[in-house]
Amino acid sequence: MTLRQPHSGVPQIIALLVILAVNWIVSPQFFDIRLQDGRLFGSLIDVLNRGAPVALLSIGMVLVIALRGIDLSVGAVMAICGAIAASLADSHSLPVTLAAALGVGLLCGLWNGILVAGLGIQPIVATLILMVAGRGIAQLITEGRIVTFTDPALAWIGGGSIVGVPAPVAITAVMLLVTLLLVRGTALGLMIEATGGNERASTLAGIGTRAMTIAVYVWCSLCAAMAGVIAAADILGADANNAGLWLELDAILAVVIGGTSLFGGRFSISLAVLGALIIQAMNTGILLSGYPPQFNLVVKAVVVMAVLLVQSPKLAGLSAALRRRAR
Amino acid sequence: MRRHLPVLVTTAVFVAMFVACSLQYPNFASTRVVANLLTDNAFLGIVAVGMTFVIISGGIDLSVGSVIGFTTVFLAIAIEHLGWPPAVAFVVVLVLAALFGAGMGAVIHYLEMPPFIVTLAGMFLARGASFLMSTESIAINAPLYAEISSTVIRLPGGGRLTLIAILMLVVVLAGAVLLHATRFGANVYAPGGSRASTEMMGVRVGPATIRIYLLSSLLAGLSGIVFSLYTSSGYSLSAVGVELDAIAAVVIGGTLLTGGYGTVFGTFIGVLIQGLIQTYISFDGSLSSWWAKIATGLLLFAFIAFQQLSVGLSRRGRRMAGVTAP
Amino acid sequence: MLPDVSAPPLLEIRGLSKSFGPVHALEGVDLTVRGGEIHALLGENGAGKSTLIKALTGIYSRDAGTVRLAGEAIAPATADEAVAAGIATVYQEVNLLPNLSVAQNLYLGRQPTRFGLVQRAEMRRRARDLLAGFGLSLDVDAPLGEYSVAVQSLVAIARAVDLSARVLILDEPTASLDANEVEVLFSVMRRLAARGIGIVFVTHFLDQVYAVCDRITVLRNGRLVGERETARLPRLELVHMMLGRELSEATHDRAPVVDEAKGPVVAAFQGIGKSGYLAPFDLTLRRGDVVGLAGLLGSGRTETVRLVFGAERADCGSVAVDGRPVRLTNPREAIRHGFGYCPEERKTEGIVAELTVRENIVLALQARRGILKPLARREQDEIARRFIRLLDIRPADPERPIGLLSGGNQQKVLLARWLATEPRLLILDEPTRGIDVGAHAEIIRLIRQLCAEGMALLVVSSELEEIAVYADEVAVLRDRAHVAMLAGADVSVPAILAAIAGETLRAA
Amino acid sequence: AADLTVGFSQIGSESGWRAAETTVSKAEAEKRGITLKIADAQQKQENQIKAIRAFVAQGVDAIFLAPVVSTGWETVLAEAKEAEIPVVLLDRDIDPSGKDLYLTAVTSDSVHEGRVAGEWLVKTVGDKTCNVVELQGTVGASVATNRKKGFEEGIAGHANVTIVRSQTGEFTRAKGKEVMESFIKAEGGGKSICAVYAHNDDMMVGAIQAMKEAGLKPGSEILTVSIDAVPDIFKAMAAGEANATVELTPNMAGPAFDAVVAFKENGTVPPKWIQTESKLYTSADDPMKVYESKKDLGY
Ligand SMILES: Nc1ncnc2c1ncn2[C@@H]1O[C@H](COP(=O)(O)OP(=O)(O)OP(=O)(O)O)[C@@H](O)[C@H]1O
Ligand SMILES: Nc1ncnc2c1ncn2[C@@H]1O[C@H](COP(=O)(O)OP(=O)(O)OP(=O)(O)O)[C@@H](O)[C@H]1O
Ligand SMILES: [Mg+2]
Ligand SMILES: [Mg+2]
Repeated sequence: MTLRQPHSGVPQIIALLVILAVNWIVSPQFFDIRLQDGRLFGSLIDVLNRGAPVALLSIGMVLVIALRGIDLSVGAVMAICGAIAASLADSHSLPVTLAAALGVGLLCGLWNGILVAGLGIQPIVATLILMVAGRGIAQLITEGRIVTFTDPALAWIGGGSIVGVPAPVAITAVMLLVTLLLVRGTALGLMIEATGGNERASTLAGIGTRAMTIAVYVWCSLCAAMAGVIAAADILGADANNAGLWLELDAILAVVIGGTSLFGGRFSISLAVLGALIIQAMNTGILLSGYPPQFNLVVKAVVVMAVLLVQSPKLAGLSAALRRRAR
Repeated sequence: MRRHLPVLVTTAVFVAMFVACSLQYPNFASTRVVANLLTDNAFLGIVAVGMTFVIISGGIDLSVGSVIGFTTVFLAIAIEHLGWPPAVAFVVVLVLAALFGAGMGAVIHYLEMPPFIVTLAGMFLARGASFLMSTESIAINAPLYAEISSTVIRLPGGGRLTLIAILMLVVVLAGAVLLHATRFGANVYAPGGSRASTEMMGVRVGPATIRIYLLSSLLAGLSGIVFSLYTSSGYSLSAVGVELDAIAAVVIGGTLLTGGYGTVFGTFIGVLIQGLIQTYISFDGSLSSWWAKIATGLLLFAFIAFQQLSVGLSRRGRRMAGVTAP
Repeated sequence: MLPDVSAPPLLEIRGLSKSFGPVHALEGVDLTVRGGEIHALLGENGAGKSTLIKALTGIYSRDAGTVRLAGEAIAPATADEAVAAGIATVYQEVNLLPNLSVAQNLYLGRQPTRFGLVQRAEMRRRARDLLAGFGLSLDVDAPLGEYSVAVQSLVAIARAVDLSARVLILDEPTASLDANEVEVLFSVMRRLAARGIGIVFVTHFLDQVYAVCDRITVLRNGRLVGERETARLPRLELVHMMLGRELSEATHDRAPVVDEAKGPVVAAFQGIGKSGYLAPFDLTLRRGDVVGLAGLLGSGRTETVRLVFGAERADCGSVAVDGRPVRLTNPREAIRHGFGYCPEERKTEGIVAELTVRENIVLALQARRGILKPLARREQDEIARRFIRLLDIRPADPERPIGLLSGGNQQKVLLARWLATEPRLLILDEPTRGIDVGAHAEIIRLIRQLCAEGMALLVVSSELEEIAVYADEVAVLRDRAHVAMLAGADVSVPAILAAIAGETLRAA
Repeated sequence: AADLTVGFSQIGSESGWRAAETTVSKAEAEKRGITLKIADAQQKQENQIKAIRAFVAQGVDAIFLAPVVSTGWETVLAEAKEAEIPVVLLDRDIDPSGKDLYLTAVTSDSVHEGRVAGEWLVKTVGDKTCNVVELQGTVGASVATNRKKGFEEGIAGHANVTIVRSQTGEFTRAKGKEVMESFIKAEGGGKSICAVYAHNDDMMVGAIQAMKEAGLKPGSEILTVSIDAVPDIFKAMAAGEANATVELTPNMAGPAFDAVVAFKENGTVPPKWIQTESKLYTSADDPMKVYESKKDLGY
């Protein structure tokens, strides 16, 4: 039996550094950063900025996965909330717009949570329902078109900056801190890990596993809602058809690259975010490389396997054994 | 009997839904619709059988859709551009698919990597490989293809039972026998219960895992052949997202995603239910694209909630019965 | 019936070592088993018994040492190679598959087949015959998980026995069995031994050792202490070998019944029951009192405590805590009223394998304090250290994942989890299961001490001697109903037995 | 034309243009009193085949098909033919082997669209050297392949115009923006880019944003040309941030309905190909007016 130990994060950091180094090789200006209209500008900033939505998703997703669940609906929730934000932005003030978008996100999470914790439906199926229907709801809101807006306040969320840091990056960082505080600053983290590790035992130990599960799904949807608002603000419009499409897979991938097992239990939020950055660094690298796009997926497959292989404890064990034998 | 309850409930729901549709649309209750259901979902039925094995063993295979896509492109290039006889191309592509699956199984077992991720990488890889072969759709004009697609058993009432539909039924049957009546089948259920226990009981999980993913990829390859017959072409973007359809079919069919429980027959019904929902929406035709999606989601929900409810109710009944029994 | 000593040993382990990182679980251990003997493998919790077995059967790779089976060196790398070599094993935690049917569990990997197809009827018939030999008549098509742990372990034993191996290893098979089942098991073991099979038997019940074993090997802290013939090893010396010190043998006599006034009632249950689960019963729990629950396997003891703890929702009856009526619909509420519950199924309902010993200990306390009042790390460390010392949990490392601890030590951690909440009513379901003699004595002492400090206790145990020692009252169950209540001087092994047997005898 | 029921197997709702096509089709059907049944295939050929089969089973009077790929329709169209239901292709053509299986095709020529875009660029830059970056559509989509091919044909023979970078923006704004951002960085801050060619307007709108955020001036410093002519690109044009777009009309169904009605009523067999115009719009075409005329078409 190999029981997983708390995460060190070393393999993830190495993976990120290696990918950044490769990016630097394919594109020598990769690390150049300058100030453009009061906003930091450069490929490295792109990695952070473009990685922000998936990073946000992974913050929520890691908690769901720690509870042995999964949330396939985050992409659809992004689309719904982006659509709401874009349709309200020009007629309402920013707080109202945001409250509406996030409020709907909360409802989506409540729905998922109740299906999972209340009705006992398997998470993947429960969230599949919203994944399918949710995109329809988003399209219903936009009637299939790209709803554009001009409200500068909402636009700031996508394109603005705070002391040079792009707003999406800042929002993600704040969200990461808040979540860390909520989870690690309280006993919630322990309880999530216990429940993910053994739900029956945790219930018998007096943990309110049901309420906690619902809350976690709500949080996950809130993160998705925020990501959806950012995605809409970024292109000054809501593209219900494509916003967040397949991002659930990227988010799950980020969580797994961050070392959290899909079988629940021990988790690390920061490493999940790091995982999201690893994925985005790879994507940006592919774009900078100038290879024809037919190669994108193959490169992605190889990099993902490589990153995970580096982490595999089994491989470490095997190579150690080989080294011992060689000696 | 009570162990088959989820499947029975699922079947009953399917029948009830079919009857409801027929009441609404007079042309619905025809051999044509039934035969279409089988033909149109033949490729899905075949991959879903493989997916059933994978999920029961506690794994998941996200690569199947891409393997189907890869297969169709490979066949198109082999037959059209290289001039291979279709039969040879079939065998070669099935061998390739099997090797691919075995490879994923080996990585999953020996490197102890999560199936979700390994097969996700497999999904990227297979799709990427088909892009590299050709990004254009290629028509397959081999006579065999025309022959196979024109060979149909005409049913009274306009139904056309195609060869691929029959092939799907055969695969479902064979899959059921393999899963439920062989040692290999039991070895599929075992790791779904507990991998460590299975190993301690002296069953080697490694070879079983490799075979399970091999089977899944092999069936995905077969499904790819069916898909290429179905569309007489090869296209790198074909069958995108089929893995999710297959997973949904398996789960609707009463298989637990955590592994250890499930049946092939249930999966078959799951496939038909999905087909039925789509047919219904086409028959209706008034739903705009978004309402169609919402309706699909709601039907899925209604269905699963109903299934959950009836299984839950009957469970309660069972526990009571258990006391009087010795 | 002593085996032929001159014959070459059947199984010969020499110099076996195994370490997990810094922990030396085994260091140069020898074990010799002759054909036709029953060989006890004894030692404290964490002595390395289970590790020895797993290193032998290939679950763990060994660091050093040789194994010979009938003179031939073997080195199984997986469990199936061990089986193929002729070693059948029942591991400590019931390691069968709850999702498969009983019959599939018995014949997994060796189902009778014809033309590649499993012959279900044949398999079912064989399964029924095999289980009949253990006095079990089960629905062999039902998933194994629907049966209790005891039944599961009997099935596991039946499977191992049926492998017709040359060596049979049983790691604490009797922990969850009652006296009847144990007798059946022993007769099976004797029969197998008579056929020349060598049996390795791990247990913490010394009576059982003296009842069936021919020879004894004792381990302590991963090292071999010695190998003796049972007949020539007095009990006290055996205990000394195991513990490395004397055991204060004060555990087996009943504390004098002091006729003091009964303590105040902590919780009173009236007519609590659930249809199809357990017939309604009354139960009164007082400060400083121990109520024992006795009965045969499946008589409804676990059901009783689950209802009391709110883990199962009662559909009739009333509950009063401190005289005030309350509703117990889930464990959280029970815990709020100061209840604690150590479940019987350690692996599935007790431990969170991945979490550390410290985290497992503080879990219930933290849940009771609520999410917003996290225990500071310092407090957690302090609590963990205190209980590790108090219960002598080994290794004494609070940061070890509990899944890596030996079974008995896991049990102690669970006890610590509840003691840390300072409950007013503690419910213990089989608290001494898998616990070594030394710790056993400790736990019984602890139970007494807790009572003296004013805690109310509700204890389920299959060991009647044990119950008779500490219980003030004993509720006897049969067929999922409470049938008798013994109190005061009536609490004795013969009285409990009589109460359990009463109806059974008439029915038979 | 009363009592006609037409089944329309639509590709999906992946873009604003597609939504407009659906809206316009509905409006055109209503105008003629035709019952239109639409099945959304979510970009999947198998779903389209299923839908066509369902339409046949249902016994509709005609089937419209906007094929997601060009190949693989023989079998199912043969079934429709056998059931004597005429099929009209919308928006895209299918492989020649299926020629006799459909009544007519109302399509634009996507290679031609690309060529128009390329020719405009060549004409506009004249003899100057011009480094073009290309935002491709979804890898494998036939429209993307054709628009790439057509553009390359359009600039062929003009060595001064070269495509220096080409990546997929998957037909979406967000991806168009992201890819353009990295193009800008890879091309030394965008200074060496002379023109952007995007396979659709949505990607171009995203790309324009990326250029503006990088401090570049699309429309003047960097030329833009894209395809589809959705309303938003005219807004950009009016603001001087975009230069040209090639129209793909969303009204494919109108001519198709006319052909079907004529065929049903008088047996008039329409020509095999009804080609829609690929009109080039530039900032000279009063973009605001075009915008106004298009903004309510459901884009
Ligand atoms: N997989 C493992 N990784 C690390 N340490 C382990 C592992 N398995 C066992 N140990 C350690 O090895 C020692 C011996 O454990 P083992 O399970 O063999 O004890 P045991 O004699 O069977 O005890 P018990 O009577 O409680 O079952 C213990 O200290 C335990 O913590
Ligand atoms: N010998 C047996 N044969 C068949 N079924 C049994 C046998 N013993 C127990 N069972 C079944 O196992 C199930 C669980 O019993 P349970 O564990 O609840 O009883 P218990 O009184 O707590 O006994 P214990 O705690 O000693 O296992 C019951 O449904 C019972 O019918
Ligand atoms: Mg042990
Ligand atoms: Mg019990």
